[in-house]
Amino acid sequence: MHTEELLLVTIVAEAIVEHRLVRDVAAAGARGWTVVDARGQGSRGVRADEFEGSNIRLETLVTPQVADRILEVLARDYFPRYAVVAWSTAANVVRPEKYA
Amino acid sequence: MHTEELLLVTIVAEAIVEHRLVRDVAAAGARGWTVVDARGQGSRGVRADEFEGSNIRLETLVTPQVADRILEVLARDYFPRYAVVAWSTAANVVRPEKYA
Amino acid sequence: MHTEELLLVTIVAEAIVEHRLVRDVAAAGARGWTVVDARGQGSRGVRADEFEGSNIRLETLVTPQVADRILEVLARDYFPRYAVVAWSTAANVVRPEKYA
Amino acid sequence: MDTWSLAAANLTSPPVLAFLLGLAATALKGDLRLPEPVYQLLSFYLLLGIGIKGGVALREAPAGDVLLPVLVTLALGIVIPLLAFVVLRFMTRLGPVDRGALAAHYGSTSLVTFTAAIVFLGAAGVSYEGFVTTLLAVLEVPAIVVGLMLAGRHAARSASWGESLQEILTSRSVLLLVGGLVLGFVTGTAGYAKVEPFFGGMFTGVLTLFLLEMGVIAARRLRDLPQAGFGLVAFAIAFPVVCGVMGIAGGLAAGLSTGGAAVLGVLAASASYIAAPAAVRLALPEANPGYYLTASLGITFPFNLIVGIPLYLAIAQALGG
Amino acid sequence: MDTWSLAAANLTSPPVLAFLLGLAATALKGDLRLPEPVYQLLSFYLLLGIGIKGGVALREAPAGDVLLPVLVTLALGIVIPLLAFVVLRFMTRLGPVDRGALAAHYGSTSLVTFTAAIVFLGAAGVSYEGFVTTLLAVLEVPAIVVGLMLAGRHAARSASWGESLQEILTSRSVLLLVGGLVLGFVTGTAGYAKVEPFFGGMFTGVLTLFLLEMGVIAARRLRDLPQAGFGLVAFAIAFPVVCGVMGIAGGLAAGLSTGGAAVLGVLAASASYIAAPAAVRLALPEANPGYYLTASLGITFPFNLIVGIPLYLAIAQALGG
Amino acid sequence: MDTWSLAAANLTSPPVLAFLLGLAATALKGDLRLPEPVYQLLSFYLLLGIGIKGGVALREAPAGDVLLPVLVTLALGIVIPLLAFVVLRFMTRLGPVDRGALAAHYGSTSLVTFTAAIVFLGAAGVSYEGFVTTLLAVLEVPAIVVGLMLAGRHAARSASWGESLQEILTSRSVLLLVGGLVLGFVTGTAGYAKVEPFFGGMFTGVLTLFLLEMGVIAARRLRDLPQAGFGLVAFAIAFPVVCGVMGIAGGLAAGLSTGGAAVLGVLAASASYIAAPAAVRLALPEANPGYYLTASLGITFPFNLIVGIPLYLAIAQALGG
Ligand SMILES: Nc1ncnc2c1ncn2[C@@H]1O[C@H](COP(=O)(O)O)[C@@H](O)[C@H]1O
Ligand SMILES: Nc1ncnc2c1ncn2[C@@H]1O[C@H](COP(=O)(O)O)[C@@H](O)[C@H]1O
Ligand SMILES: Nc1ncnc2c1ncn2[C@@H]1O[C@H](COP(=O)(O)O)[C@@H](O)[C@H]1O
Ligand code: NA
Ligand code: NA
Ligand code: NA
Repeated sequence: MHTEELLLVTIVAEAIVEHRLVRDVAAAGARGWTVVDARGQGSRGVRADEFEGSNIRLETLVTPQVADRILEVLARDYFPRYAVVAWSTAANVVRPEKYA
Repeated sequence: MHTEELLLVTIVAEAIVEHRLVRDVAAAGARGWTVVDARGQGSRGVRADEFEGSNIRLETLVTPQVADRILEVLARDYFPRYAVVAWSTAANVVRPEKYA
Repeated sequence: MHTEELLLVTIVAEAIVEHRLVRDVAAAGARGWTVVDARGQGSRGVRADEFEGSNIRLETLVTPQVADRILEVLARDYFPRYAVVAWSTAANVVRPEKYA
Repeated sequence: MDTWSLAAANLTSPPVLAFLLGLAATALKGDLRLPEPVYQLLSFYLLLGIGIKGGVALREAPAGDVLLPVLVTLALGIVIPLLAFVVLRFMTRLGPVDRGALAAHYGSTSLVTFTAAIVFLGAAGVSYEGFVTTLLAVLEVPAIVVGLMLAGRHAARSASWGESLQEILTSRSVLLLVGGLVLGFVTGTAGYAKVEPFFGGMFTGVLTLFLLEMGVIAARRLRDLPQAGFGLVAFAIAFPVVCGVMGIAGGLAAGLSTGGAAVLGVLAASASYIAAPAAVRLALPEANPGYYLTASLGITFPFNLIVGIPLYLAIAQALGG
Repeated sequence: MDTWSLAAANLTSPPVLAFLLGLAATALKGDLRLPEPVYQLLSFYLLLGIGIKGGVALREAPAGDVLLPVLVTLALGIVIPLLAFVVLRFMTRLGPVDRGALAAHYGSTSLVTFTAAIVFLGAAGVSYEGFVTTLLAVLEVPAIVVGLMLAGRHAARSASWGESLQEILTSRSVLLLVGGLVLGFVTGTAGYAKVEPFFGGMFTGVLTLFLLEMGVIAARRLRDLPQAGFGLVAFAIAFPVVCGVMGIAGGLAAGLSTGGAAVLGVLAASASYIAAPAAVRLALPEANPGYYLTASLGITFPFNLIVGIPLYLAIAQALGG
Repeated sequence: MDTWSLAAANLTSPPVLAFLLGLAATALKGDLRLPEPVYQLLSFYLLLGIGIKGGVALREAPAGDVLLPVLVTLALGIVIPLLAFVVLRFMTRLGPVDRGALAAHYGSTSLVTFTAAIVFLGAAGVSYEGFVTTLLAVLEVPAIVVGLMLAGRHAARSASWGESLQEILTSRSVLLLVGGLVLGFVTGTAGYAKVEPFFGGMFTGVLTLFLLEMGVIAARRLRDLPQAGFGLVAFAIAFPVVCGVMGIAGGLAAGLSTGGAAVLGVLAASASYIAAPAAVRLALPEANPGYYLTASLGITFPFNLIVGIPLYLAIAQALGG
């Protein structure tokens, strides 16, 4: 099966920013994303909306260039303000044309 | 700690196919899997059951041969018909005998 | 964007051990973690609390040393007793100082 | 009450207003969607409750009164999808697979439309046979099978017929409806009395909450309207009215009261959006949900809820009275 | 009512029928499982509601009437697990760890069985002491401790005793039951009146929904039946009856009414499947859930629900009346 | 009833006791948190139900009686945040961003405090104008805008004003409350009767469940108390009383009854913890939730619930009677 390597960028963030995050990830060039409700703890701890209580975990398969743009947006607009963590891993995909 | 490298295949699919997908993944040789409820957006968009509304995210640790078989089944039976996305990453496991 | 490689350790376990697992992962040196509710099947099958029914999926970005300690704790205290599966993958992070 | 005051009473009832609120909130880009588990609880409650109440009523009904309406309903479940398949050929340019999918939806029926009709009749003081829920259960499945068969000759089938049929018959909505009917039948009036505050008293309130959600979902569906095309929109409004008249006439012929015939009209006119979409998506993945969901959920459902229900009662009163 | 009509009334009550519906649907491979959060809401509601009503009743009861039944219940909570541990030695080939786990389950008690009994007595018009909920709370914990101690001598303990005990005492079911008792006691009849439509009126309906889910879960458990073996199946049916008689006799001796003694019989006969499994899984991971869950949930629970409840009332009437 | 028996009746009502139970259980390290979807269902129900009942009442009220109270409420929504911003300058060392965030919270209002007050007045037999829900809706939004403006001059804004304002106006709580008001207004008494068992009868019970959850959340917030500092704690107790008096005086001046003025006092005194935190977190991420959530949710909310509600009624009776 022919596969190609892309990057899987995973972002964990407080739930309240979901809407904006999805918009910004799309604006950075991602063609799709998957979101899951999560909970967690990190160094920051305090969360605004104890009520929503939760985090979200977004992952998006993208090209390295898009991954870079996403991380830049995160570094500029999210890391200083919100409880957000992000990482990327290498992933092999079938149908690579779907993601670029 | 002795670890061995396997493949972690992740599949995001519309919720309605969960039952069949699990059956097919098992038939392809996977010895276990983990499913999480998810939501998302991709290039296709339209989902049959707005009601279930959601996707599922299935991941399974398998040998490269099983991974190949899973991707073949996906390419043949799922990609042309359903909203399904899949990727694989390298993963190190303890107790590799559990997965082969 | 400057990134550094760390390990992403993922643990799938029966829900009832969540509280203890989080405690032990933190004790092993993890600085944060993300948990998602999951379901699944493996070789063991039987689950004590059919009621909670579910598994959890915990992931934590850590240094290789912490990853080793976590896997040791799992091998000693969890694998023999509970339905637990774990794997690790390489992940690139921005702000590596957050995780060590 | 005359037709206009019936229509006004329907339009200002809490369930219908809640539906409009859901539509409006979504148009304003607000998010009033309840979480998935809550949605499932509400639909579980409605299905089981409708089933139980129907079963209790069925027990009181003489078997002779039930047989003919059941046969008429079965006939509707076979004729309506065939008719839809043919009519769509002329009204739209859709291929046989999409037409079969639509036939399955319009032949089957909608629990929530039925429920809203029941609540409406109750409020309007119109009596009807309690066993109409049995007709709902009878009408739900056959049309889906007919629709799949019509389309199936033209589609690469992804699952065996047996598998698809079993999935329909053991789907949650069929099991809860039929299970509730049996439960209600066995427990009878005395047993039901103990759960009446839950399944009876709260019913309209839960329906109100549920219809708010339906408004949100229908509003999202309407965004796909341009894709559907004019022919399909016309079909989604005109075809239910034709089916409604067929249902009413059949019901009166089978000996149902005016109210009962109106309910059978609603059943015939309403299009499925739970059982049929799931079955069609699995058995006919080539069919485009942008057609069948937009038509059944985005157009026919609101039409029936707001205009159709009082209209079918008025027609039943005109024909029957 | 004589015993047979009591049994028939129980069997055709909505909660029991819903349980059978859940069993049947699962046998037909249907999926009627409600989402986890809904399940938690329903059990939260039942636990808190039972607690509150018990607290309201406790306040009305003279302290003298309560003391002796509480002491008898405590005694049952210690004797029953010891007895189970010994009896299992003869009826099965299970080792001490599995026998300790089973002892914890059979010594403790089942909220839903208790609740079904309360609803049954209410429908049958049999009165009982309102403070029996206190006995439920008293019986829940001690047997788990005894069972863990019996097994613990033979098991590699994974958690300290203190940790396990704290987890039991602050478990959701204990907190809600005891918290509800206190809440009901403090608020009294006047305060309760305001929440009666919610915690009282809806109660049987919610129980019906919950038992449907229990049917689904029990059906899944029954798949493990072959693993359990004949001895364990026999134990899961015979032992509850013995405990039921002990509970009834003890209750009558402590001055309870016929109805109250029947309830204590049900409490003694029923096996835990919420508090005990969680505690046992954490403190005794070596014990096989295929034994303790299948026995308590797959066999004893349905047996008590369908046969046991009217049986214990008949025995109480025979002994007490 | 005199003040002390009112206070005692409040303290022993099921909702307040449930709040204390949630606090106590969390202090004992128990976990009584309901799953997120259930929490959302309960708040959805309370918001919509309050809105509907308010709308039904609004329809009955002469427009002239409503206008003046609405204007007074609007004035409170502008004056209170300004006052809070200034007072905090003297009572704490917080910077302008945190003070603006707190101003938004204390100027806005708390649905659950309002609801508990309504239930309390009902139980105490004190009548009030049904349209006070309109005042709740009026008071919710403006203060948030004022607070954000006060802070915004000092903060790096992360989102445009337009975006933030739109998010507030289409937030779930505003949409449900205003949507419910419209729904209730249109459907009127006759329409409401059909959903009364659901939105009326069950209301206090659902509120009880919800307050149990609030107790759990408030207990967690109290852990951040040390961070808040003495000045903020003093503010969180004293400022609501001042606002309460302002609300009562304004309400009486606007022609409200004693009960209605007490409710406006509660509205003025209570601090938002749903709408305001969400808006502030998005528009003012630099503000520390450890201050605004701990103050509004950990201190002011319990204070109002336990002490404030009967206190404001007593003040209203003293001033108005
Ligand atoms: N090392 C980590 N591994 C996995 N998830 C993390 C880690 N650190 C933080 N998180 C997640 O990111 C969220 C925000 O982290 P923080 O900003 O550090 O409070 C937490 O609630 C966790 O869900
Ligand atoms: N690039 C992507 N990265 C992550 N998830 C994706 C991506 N594209 C699609 N998905 C997921 O796959 C589902 C189906 O995608 P599609 O078939 O493109 O509509 C979406 O709802 C997403 O959850
Ligand atoms: N090969 C696998 N890939 C992914 N998840 C697995 C795998 N095997 C087991 N699991 C998960 O781990 C849980 C416990 O597995 P087990 O101990 O084998 O029953 C299962 O319920 C699955 O959620
Ligand atoms: Na139809
Ligand atoms: Na017992
Ligand atoms: Na205020």
